[in-house]
Amino acid sequence: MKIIKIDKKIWSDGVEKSRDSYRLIGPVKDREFHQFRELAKGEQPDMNYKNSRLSPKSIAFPQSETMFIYDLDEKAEEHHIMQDAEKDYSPRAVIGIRPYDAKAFKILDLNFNNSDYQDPYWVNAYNCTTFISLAVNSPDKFDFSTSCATGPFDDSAVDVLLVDYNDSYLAKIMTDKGLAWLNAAGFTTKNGEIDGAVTGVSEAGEDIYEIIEKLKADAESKIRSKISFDKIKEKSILDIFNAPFWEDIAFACLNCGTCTYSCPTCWCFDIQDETNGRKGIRQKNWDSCMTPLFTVHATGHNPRHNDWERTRQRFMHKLKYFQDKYNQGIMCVGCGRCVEQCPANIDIRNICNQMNNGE
Amino acid sequence: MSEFEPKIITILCNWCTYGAADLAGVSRFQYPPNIRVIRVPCSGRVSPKMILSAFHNGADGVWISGCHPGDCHYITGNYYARRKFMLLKNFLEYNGIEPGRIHFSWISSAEGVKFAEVARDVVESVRQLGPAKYFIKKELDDNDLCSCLNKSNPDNNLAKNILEEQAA
Amino acid sequence: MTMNINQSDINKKQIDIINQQYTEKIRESAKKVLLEKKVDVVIGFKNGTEPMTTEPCLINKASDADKLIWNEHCRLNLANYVKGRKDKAAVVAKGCDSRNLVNHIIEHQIKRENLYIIGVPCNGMVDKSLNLKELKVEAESDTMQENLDLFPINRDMLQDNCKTCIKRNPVIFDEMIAEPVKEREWTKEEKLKESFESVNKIEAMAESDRWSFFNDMLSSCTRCYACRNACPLCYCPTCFVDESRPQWVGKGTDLIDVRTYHFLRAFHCAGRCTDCGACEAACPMNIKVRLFTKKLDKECFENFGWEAGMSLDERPPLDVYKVNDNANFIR
Amino acid sequence: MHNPYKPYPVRIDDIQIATEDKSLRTFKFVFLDPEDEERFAYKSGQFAELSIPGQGEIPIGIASSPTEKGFVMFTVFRTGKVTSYLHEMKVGDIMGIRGPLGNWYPWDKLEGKNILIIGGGFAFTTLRSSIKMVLDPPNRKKFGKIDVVYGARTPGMLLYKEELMEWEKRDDINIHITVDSTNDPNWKYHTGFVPTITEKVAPPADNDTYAIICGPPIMIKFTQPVLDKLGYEHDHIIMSLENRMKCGIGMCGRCNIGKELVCKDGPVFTLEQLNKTPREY
Repeated sequence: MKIIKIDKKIWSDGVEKSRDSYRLIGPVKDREFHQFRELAKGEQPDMNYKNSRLSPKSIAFPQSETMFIYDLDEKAEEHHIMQDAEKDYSPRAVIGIRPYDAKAFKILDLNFNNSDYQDPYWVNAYNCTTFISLAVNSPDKFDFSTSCATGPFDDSAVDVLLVDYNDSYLAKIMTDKGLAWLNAAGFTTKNGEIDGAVTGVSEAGEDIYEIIEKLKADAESKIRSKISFDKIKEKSILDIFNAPFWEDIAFACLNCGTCTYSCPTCWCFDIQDETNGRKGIRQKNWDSCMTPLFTVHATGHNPRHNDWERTRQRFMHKLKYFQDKYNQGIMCVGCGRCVEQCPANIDIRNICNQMNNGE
Repeated sequence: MSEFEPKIITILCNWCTYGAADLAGVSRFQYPPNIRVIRVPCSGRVSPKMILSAFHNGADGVWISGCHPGDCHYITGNYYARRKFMLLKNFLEYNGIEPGRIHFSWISSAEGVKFAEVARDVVESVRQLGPAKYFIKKELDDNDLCSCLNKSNPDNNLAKNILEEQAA
Repeated sequence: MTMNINQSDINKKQIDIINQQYTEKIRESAKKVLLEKKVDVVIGFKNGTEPMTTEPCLINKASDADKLIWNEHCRLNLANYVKGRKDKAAVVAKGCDSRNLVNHIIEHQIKRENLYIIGVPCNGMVDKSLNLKELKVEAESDTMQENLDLFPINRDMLQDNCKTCIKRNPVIFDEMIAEPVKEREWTKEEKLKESFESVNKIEAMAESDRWSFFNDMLSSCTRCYACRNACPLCYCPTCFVDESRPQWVGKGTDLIDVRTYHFLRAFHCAGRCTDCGACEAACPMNIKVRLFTKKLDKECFENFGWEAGMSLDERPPLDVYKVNDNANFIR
Repeated sequence: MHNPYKPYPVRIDDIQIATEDKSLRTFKFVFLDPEDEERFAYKSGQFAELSIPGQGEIPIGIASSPTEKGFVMFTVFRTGKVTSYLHEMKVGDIMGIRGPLGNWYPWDKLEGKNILIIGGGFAFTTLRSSIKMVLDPPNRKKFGKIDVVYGARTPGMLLYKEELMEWEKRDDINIHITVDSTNDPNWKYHTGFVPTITEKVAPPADNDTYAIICGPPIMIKFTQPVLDKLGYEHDHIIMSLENRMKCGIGMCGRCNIGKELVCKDGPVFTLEQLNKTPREY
């Protein structure tokens, strides 16, 4: 692992240059909020953004994605047979993604890529993406990422971790993939050399580790909300499932999909066919455990008929079932989007603590 | 434009206008072949879902016709429909649909002549407007190139401008 | 105490005093009706987990009554939380909540005798997006409390629907927790001009501009259905978006499907919408979805002189007709 | 990379009306590419997604047995959008099958054991597959005594009636057919609900006897106490569940009961396992 220092003056030129070999995705302000989307030519990622309104999971798990196309015209060749939709898996770089959002991709990967089945749409898109992440110097008040085995400076799921430091970005190069992007941006030479080779880029001195540690400690100390889930692991599924607090917790919940759609780790989806004339597509769409349609049987029977049962499912999945199934912590990176956006103030931090400490 | 033949989805009540269409047929009154008739028990049965569905699936215009007020087979169905249609028409136009795309009429089963006449007028009015522009479902195709992004239309900040103006 | 207060004069301190009084009265009433066993539950607001947030809550013990609060962030419509209840419930209701309770009663979603309405004269709710703008402070900052103290509530800070509110006091109630606030008095013409100003602006646009205006407005909609779910009017056992035979609305991100959803949702609220603003308060993308319902409100007001939820004795406009209703658009 | 969402193209080879009320039809499918049949190697108890382009997919238990070659068979109840469409389809139509999916009855563990098979209504499909497989001559000697209790509302609602009659005549399997009621004076089998008949005919519980149950929730609810009474251990009671599914490969998130995904970790569970999970099915 190497750290280089990139002068902000040459940053945007480098980003633009990397476009020759990458499709670029980054945070841009769209009306009130920042969103991740493909950057048009000449468009720069906004490196001063706080948080994107929706998580960037759509980079590899779009809200709606065509899987197959088909033709219902009996005169057509191969009619009624699913054909693969054309895909573009050329290299993509997502610039400015928050470390905890990048971490969420690791969690989604547990679901979409396992020894039994691999979702090709996810796997291909994830593999072709390079994560040029931006550390969070000033976490906002909803951030509780440090409680979730990640944090504002977490470098475990990124290819490059950028740290905003005065007039420079300190770039922690974590993987070869990351180095390849820095090369493409012209921040390093082809064989990864830096010193003196590129104007505006220098190898960081020894003191840089301390500086980054300091910035990291500063950032982490600004995060005030904490959750704990150590005791959730020990309790039995049925004990928490049958706990008396669920109806009370869920009373205010509108069962809308705001939390599930903005969440970087919610992975549930639906498969739908859409036909226009004789041609059609089969698509994979985000779905939400909050809707009754998610689980209702064709007979009309619904195992999660009541609103509060659906709310319970969401939190049981994230905080208990996931822990038990994968033994890799909880299915939450502490980004705080659901807390900030919930119309009814359903707060996962409270609920987690209640599950942890409650009877 | 002269080659454009509009497709009109026509929703007729079983008791009056459907009879009128029949009468126009057997009486050999000429009317254009652009209308596709759907028969419903009563104009009161017509739901806005049906109108939007027609546009989704490529209709250039929609024409709804039932019994004259007072003649409803179900006594009052068309009175209720009338209020609903007025709101529907105004709301469609508010959403941007041109006034000439959607038509309403009361035609009794004895009015074969009126049926043919209104059919001609409806088709002509939609022909003038040209092919439908709004509420059409797009051709289905691979949408990968845009699907990795959150939808957005950075060039069009119309809503923002107008809302800001309103806030000011 | 009479509170004939002009909105723009009220500052944060005064609001705090009012909130305090309201809160105490609400708690008192809640305790009383629970202890007297007039009701099984009380539905009101409690403090949220962050400053300037609230959460609807249900209490069934008098000892929990002190959870209840009142302030200018009680945006959601509590009528949404009583529909379908079989027990006896007390509801804390501001003007618009009460209008939706009227709706529920005339639409047979709830029985009047099962309701105990704790009426709250309403000074308006603060626009939630102002929280974001004004109070999006960094976690380390101590300025948040200062911001709160200095926060003046004036008309500009209210959410849009409160700016044009026609009924700030409850329409029906079993008790009022304070003297009614003054209602704005305006003529039909004033209403049409001012209350529907946002709609009038859109009506003045060219057709194609209207189409692209709404396309643009809805382009950030994720169809989380928060607007539907926050709305007390939306209680269909199966919503049209969930119907599969036929399927009226596609489930992907096609903007036409988004338009269709918003069109039909609004139309389904025609003649029933009280303009309570819960839909906009709930929207995570801050989309001005009221621009749709408000148009239909205007149509109903202009054509039928109708304002929803104002009376238990009148049927909604699409549930009745007049022989001489406007027919000039029909051949 | 293998795409687990992509169905194998199949042709409908045969359609039979399965019950007197015509609400069930049995479909035989032939793979357009014969190699797909090998890729579709399955075990009794598994299911597949029947995939109709333009309509969608439905998870249905496989009714044919791995010992039957050249086709796969499903019996489908007409209920929702996709099944209604399927019921209107004709021999020769092209559609897709995706699978096999899920786990199966634990045949390895069941070797050398007695098996009590309890089925009700139209959930008999994977049980038919199981019986057919077990009765295949090379397989039959692997298992001990086989008892089958199968019930339907009326004689006309029994699935696979001809096969039932054949099995009835054999002496290497005990078939106990029952109907809720009948006005056929010549009905020579049982009359009564499945739990009642089970109590009468079930083999005694012991360590070498396993029960496999597949049926409507109400039948399962009342059969379970009977098995308890008979002394069946909960790890000797094997059940097959249904839940709404989409992906069938454990990814889409809707079919879970606790941390188990019915489509991938199931649909077959022992009662002992189910006792530890929320009853969200």
